[in-house]
Amino acid sequence: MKNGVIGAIVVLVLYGGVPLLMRGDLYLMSLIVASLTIAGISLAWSLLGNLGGMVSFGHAAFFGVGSYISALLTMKAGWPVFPAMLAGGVGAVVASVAMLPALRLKGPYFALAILAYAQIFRILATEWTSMTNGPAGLSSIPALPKLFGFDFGSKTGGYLVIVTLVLIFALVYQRLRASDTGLALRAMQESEDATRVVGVNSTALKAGMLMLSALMTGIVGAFNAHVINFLEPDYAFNATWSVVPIIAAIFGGYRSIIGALAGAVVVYLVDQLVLKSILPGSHQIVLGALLVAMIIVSPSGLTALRLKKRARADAYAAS
Amino acid sequence: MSDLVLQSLYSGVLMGGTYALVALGLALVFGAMRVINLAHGELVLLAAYIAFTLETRTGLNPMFAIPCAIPVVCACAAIAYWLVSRIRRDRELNSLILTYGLGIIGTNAVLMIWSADVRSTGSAWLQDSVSLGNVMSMNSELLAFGISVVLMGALWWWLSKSWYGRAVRAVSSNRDAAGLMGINPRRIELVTFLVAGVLASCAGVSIYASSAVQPSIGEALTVKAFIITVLAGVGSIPGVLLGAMLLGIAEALTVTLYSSAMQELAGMLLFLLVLYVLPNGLFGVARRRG
Amino acid sequence: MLELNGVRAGYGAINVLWDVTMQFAKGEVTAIVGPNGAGKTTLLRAIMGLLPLQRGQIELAGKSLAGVATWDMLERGMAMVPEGRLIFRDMTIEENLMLGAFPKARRHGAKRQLDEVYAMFPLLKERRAAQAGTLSGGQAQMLALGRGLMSSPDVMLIDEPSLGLAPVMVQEVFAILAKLKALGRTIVLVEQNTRVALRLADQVYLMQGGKLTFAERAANVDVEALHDRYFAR
Amino acid sequence: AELPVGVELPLTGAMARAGNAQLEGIKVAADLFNARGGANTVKLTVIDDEAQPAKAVAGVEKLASQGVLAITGGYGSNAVSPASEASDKLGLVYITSGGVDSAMTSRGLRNFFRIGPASGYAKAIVGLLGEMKVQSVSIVSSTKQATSDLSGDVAATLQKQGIKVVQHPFDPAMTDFKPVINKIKLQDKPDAMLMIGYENDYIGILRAARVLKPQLKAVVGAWSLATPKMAAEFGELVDGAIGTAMLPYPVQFASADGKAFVAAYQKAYHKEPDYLAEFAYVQSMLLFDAVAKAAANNTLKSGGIATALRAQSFDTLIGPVHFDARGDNPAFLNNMAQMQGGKLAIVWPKDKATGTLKYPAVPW
Amino acid sequence: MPQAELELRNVTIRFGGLTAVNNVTLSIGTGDLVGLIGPNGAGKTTLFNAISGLVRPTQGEIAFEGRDILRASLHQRARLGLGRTFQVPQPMHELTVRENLRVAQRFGAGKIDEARLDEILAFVGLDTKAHRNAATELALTELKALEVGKALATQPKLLLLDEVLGGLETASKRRFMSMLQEVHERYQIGILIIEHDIETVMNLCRRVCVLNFGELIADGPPAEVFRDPAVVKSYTGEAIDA
Ligand SMILES: Nc1ncnc2c1ncn2[C@@H]1O[C@H](COP(=O)(O)OP(=O)(O)OP(=O)(O)O)[C@@H](O)[C@H]1O
Ligand SMILES: Nc1ncnc2c1ncn2[C@@H]1O[C@H](COP(=O)(O)OP(=O)(O)OP(=O)(O)O)[C@@H](O)[C@H]1O
Ligand SMILES: [Mg+2]
Ligand SMILES: [Mg+2]
Repeated sequence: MKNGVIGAIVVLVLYGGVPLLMRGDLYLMSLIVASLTIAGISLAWSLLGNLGGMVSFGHAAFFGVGSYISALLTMKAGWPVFPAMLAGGVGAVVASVAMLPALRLKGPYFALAILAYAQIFRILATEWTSMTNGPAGLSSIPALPKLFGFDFGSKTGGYLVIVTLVLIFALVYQRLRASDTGLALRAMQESEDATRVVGVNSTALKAGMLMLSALMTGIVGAFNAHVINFLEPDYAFNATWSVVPIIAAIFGGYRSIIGALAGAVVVYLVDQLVLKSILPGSHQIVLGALLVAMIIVSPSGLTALRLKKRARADAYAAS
Repeated sequence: MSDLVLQSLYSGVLMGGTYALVALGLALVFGAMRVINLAHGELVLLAAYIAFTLETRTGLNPMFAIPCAIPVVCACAAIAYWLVSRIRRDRELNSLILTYGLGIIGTNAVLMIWSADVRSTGSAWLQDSVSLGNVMSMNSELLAFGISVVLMGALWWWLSKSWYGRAVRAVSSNRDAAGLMGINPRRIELVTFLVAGVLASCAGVSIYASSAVQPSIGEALTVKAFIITVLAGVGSIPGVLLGAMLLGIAEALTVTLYSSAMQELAGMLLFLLVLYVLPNGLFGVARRRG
Repeated sequence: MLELNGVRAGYGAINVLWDVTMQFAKGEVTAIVGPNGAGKTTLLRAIMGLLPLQRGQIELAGKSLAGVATWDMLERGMAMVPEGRLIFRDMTIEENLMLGAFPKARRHGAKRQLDEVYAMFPLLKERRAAQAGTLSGGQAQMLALGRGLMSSPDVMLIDEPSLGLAPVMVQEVFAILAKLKALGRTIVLVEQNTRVALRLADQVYLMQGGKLTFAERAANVDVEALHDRYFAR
Repeated sequence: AELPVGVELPLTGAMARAGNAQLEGIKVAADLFNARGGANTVKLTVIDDEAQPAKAVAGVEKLASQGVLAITGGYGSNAVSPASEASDKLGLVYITSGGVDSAMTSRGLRNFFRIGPASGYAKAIVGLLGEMKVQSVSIVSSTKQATSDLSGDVAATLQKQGIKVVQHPFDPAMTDFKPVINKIKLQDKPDAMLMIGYENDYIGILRAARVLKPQLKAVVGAWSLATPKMAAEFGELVDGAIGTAMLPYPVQFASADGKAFVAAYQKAYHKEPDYLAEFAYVQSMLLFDAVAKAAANNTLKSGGIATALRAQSFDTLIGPVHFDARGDNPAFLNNMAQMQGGKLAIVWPKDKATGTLKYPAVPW
Repeated sequence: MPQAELELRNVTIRFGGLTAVNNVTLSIGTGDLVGLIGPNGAGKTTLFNAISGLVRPTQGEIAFEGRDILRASLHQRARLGLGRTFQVPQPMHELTVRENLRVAQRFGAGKIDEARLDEILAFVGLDTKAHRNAATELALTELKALEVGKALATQPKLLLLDEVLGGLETASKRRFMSMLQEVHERYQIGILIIEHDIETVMNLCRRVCVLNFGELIADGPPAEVFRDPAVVKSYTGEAIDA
């Protein structure tokens, strides 16, 4: 009940409050959209990491594939933007099928294998000039459309789309995590054989997680292409798409859904709005130091800080 | 075999030597602690810039910078270890993020101190070409290759034959049990980081002497080193050498026989291929199940 | 030799040992028995400094062990053969054994000691270059035991040495322990196989629910009576 | 009145060096403009795009929300392309020298202006090679956007002239160029080698060439090669190489405008200006004049700035600038300069030459 | 003679030059309770690994309920009704004791039956520790009990138990044995159990198979087997009378 009320308030604020408050400030709005884009990837990444036990360094692969497919479908095949975005997600899933052999790799081996795919895709996008226009990239990619008299291409429109996407992702993630499948996924990470001998088809589950994560990332990539209206291989497959969401997720606490979300928004906005204005030349150093401090002070992320304090208080009360 | 291919093989092997030198420190720490030090490339970079400063200030051959670079780089490595050792939970993942943060700090610190300009040695002798039959290389490359092989041999001996090296592997294999054997895991880990610092110093100076450095290459170096480490299999020194050579040769041959645009692609494909055929790397051992 | 005084220890919020006081005399074999979950393993871990003490102290030859790290215990002549298989799976069998003699003072005799261990467990010699991780359960147990012998410690804490061993091997292992006893070593033996343990032991401690509930010279203890005590409280 | 003008450049990140150099040029332009004592002065608002498209777009939007009248800057097409599109949507003039490729001006943007298209570089390189009468050229070019674009342009033109061309595109991550040079040496055997990349690429290529010593008559490069900095830091390695360069070194300007620029720059930064600063200076001066004109005509908000820019042709430090309907400056033509013993001599075109071409000449 | 539930024909397993299991032919009937003994390193665990799918035999055939299962993967074999425990306990990390059983039941048996879960928990004596973290908060014997619990939760037709009774005190051992007897009889679950304690084997099993150096050297009623000179020499060290 209480959760329901909080949920309703959050939704109301997200859909009503934020756009109304920020209506005039295009700059802030576009930062928020960019941070939510990161949040979307962050969620997809932590879903794979948290539930699938697979740490990926190459989510840029899905992001790039999704963005290119959607951009090309709208530009060359004349698809409407929203279906093309979905197709972008599906395209990322198809790309993830090529990665299935990597599922039997573990830990850093898996992480690097996915990174290798991101690089390979980037080079393919660079070299396949007839399709992707090579390094010159694609410009003037169609913006999000006007639908039902509402311009999704506006900043507020874009915001509403990405907020909706992120909320859907969070919901799917949450449902999955609470299920028995979620339990099995959690168990699989450290004890794969033990989980398999009780009948869990770990390969299929992992593949499922990889594909789901790819789908989410691909859709976000497609969204971004239609917001920035520009793509080139270096940009679409840039390591930032792999790294910043990880930082964000860890920062907020990648074991929790809120953590991945809040981490992205906080890291991005604080960096852009606060750090950059205080220390224009060296704000990245501060970001690095912040990361280091975070891992040492609260390795489970920002959102865990509060919980930990409470737990400690309980412990004192008990003794 | 045509001169073309021969030269390309030779270049590939020499390149592999440099790659191996960079990868060695990363592989050592990974083997000993299961920690991937994403700031390793920055340590290498730091050593390279120390060599640059020394060369421009004193005009000495940059190779002499190695003894100066070692204390500075090792001090940074020790700080990195101190931070890593304070991680309480989930060290494998958290150390990644922590060292990534250190890498960001490192890159930007180098950028602020030495600016974004491309730096490379001015020593003519280092850049001069030497020929070995029909194939040619720079003096500096041969030197770097020599250093790499010697260090690799020394490291291999240290890890597999010395008491200390055995302890390093023991800590990596089972930290609790190592304590019961009278091994102080923290000390071993610190020493590992310091040795990695020494290796990074040599690597940095060699790179400065044989090619060009820029603050942004730190990350690229880490990724290459990481790939070689994984190719090698956990903690295997011969694996590092073989993996680095394979990578160097594959890159060079791709350029020669196909196209230079595909060089990176070749490296990545080789990497995936090896991993899919040998999921534990070239020299990794499969574990008994059940 | 080794003395425990009011030791209280456990795992974070779960406390296991409740004020345990015990003495282990020099050159004697002391058997610690008790039902599962009584805290026997926890006791050995606490002695070795693997768990922090909440209360009480431990003394070795009159010197307090407070603040002594696990890895310094070996220098002081104390070694533990852990329960389960805390072996170095990624290293060869010989390397595993050599690590048993890691403390500086023990290194020079290591080669000779190695031959002795090989003589006790020929199987280990046969597989000396194999990865320890490929050993079977019982073989790993032998390796752990052999590794414990490598530093020829004055005080040996042994947790369930017979676990997973075939009957012939159990006899061998106890023969080895008897030999150690004859050499004047102090042995703390946690063993579920009470019958065999009692044959070797000089002193018996019974632990139940984290407490010491019965102490007696082994000669005066009857196995059946001891088993009956497990449930009488 | 004080007229606010926005500056959007990569001041940190991968492109930081170029971005900062351009910022210096822009600041000098503003100082000189304000010192003229006209009716209007300009006030700069600077924003760092970190060479990232999303941040470039956000930056433009931020500038717009702060009320700037136009934007100067932009470096690297991955930032320039989306940023100029965003700026166009907001109705702000965006003038740059940092995006060279041809597609950039065929997007139908009304408010986009660019002073130095790739064609100006291509023409200069082709012109020089033509004068050398080379029969065959091997092009080593980075697969980055601007470099591959230029390389394609040059190759097509040369081939049309019947010159044999072999292209060797390479990934920007490449560090060891010996296999490429070896191919050039043993397979292509060209008269000249053309390098199109960035500083670190040139160093790597020249290093490898020095080792393998291919039989060439000339080594030609594109931007960032013939600069005072390269001459100072890598003297011997680059000596004899030829690259595009607006300015000779030591800098000499005949025009008063040019002299004023160099003096102001040296005063502010205690070093010689490079071509990046010069481009930024030129584009910004054009913009400031146009803004002032629009302010005078009271057409600031009704497209007056763009109209003023399109209205006439200007004589600038980089030669004549005349914007066509698409905002491009097709008249742009770069110079070629040769490294000669630590100095830079303009050797092409003839009418701008400050020294004589040494040919054949290679750095090894 | 009842139809064989598990059939091994000429199974050989090699690791490099080491033959861990050598040409073993064996069949376990529906509802049998068979002991598998042998010296350390005889190949018992390896045989289990082959049956449950962790190790692929170098040669030979394995059939379960008449079907060839050599190609079936680990989880498929579990769902077919093969439950196993690990000699070195492998709890599912991150999960509590109860969640461990829950996953086993959900994926091995196909549906959740909370009552049955509680029953199993009590059965193996972990009801008071149901909410402990399985991987980090249990003693060794408790981990072994959990192994059995997990295997039971998958509703197996044949249970492969690898030294689950080792390290148990006498009373617990008796309780565990009667529990095994009970599941065996009540649910008609076949059991193949590896055990080193001869007394236990004699009490529990009506049939004993002996492996030595990978070879099956004896197969029959305990009384007979333990008198076999080959078994005495390699395994027990002294003759044992029933
Ligand atoms: N890591 C741990 N965290 C929390 N509780 C633990 C942990 N290890 C053991 N325990 C608990 O401590 C108690 C004592 O365990 P211990 O392993 O010392 O028993 P033991 O006497 O050695 O029994 P066994 O005969 O089973 O080996 C048990 O109830 C067990 O559940
Ligand atoms: N993956 C492997 N690689 C190499 N050797 C192996 C492997 N697995 C098992 N072995 C060897 O096969 C033999 C049989 O091992 P197994 O574990 O089956 O023995 P066991 O009969 O279960 O012994 P124990 O009673 O000690 O548990 C042993 O010598 C063991 O070292
Ligand atoms: Mg115990
Ligand atoms: Mg076994």
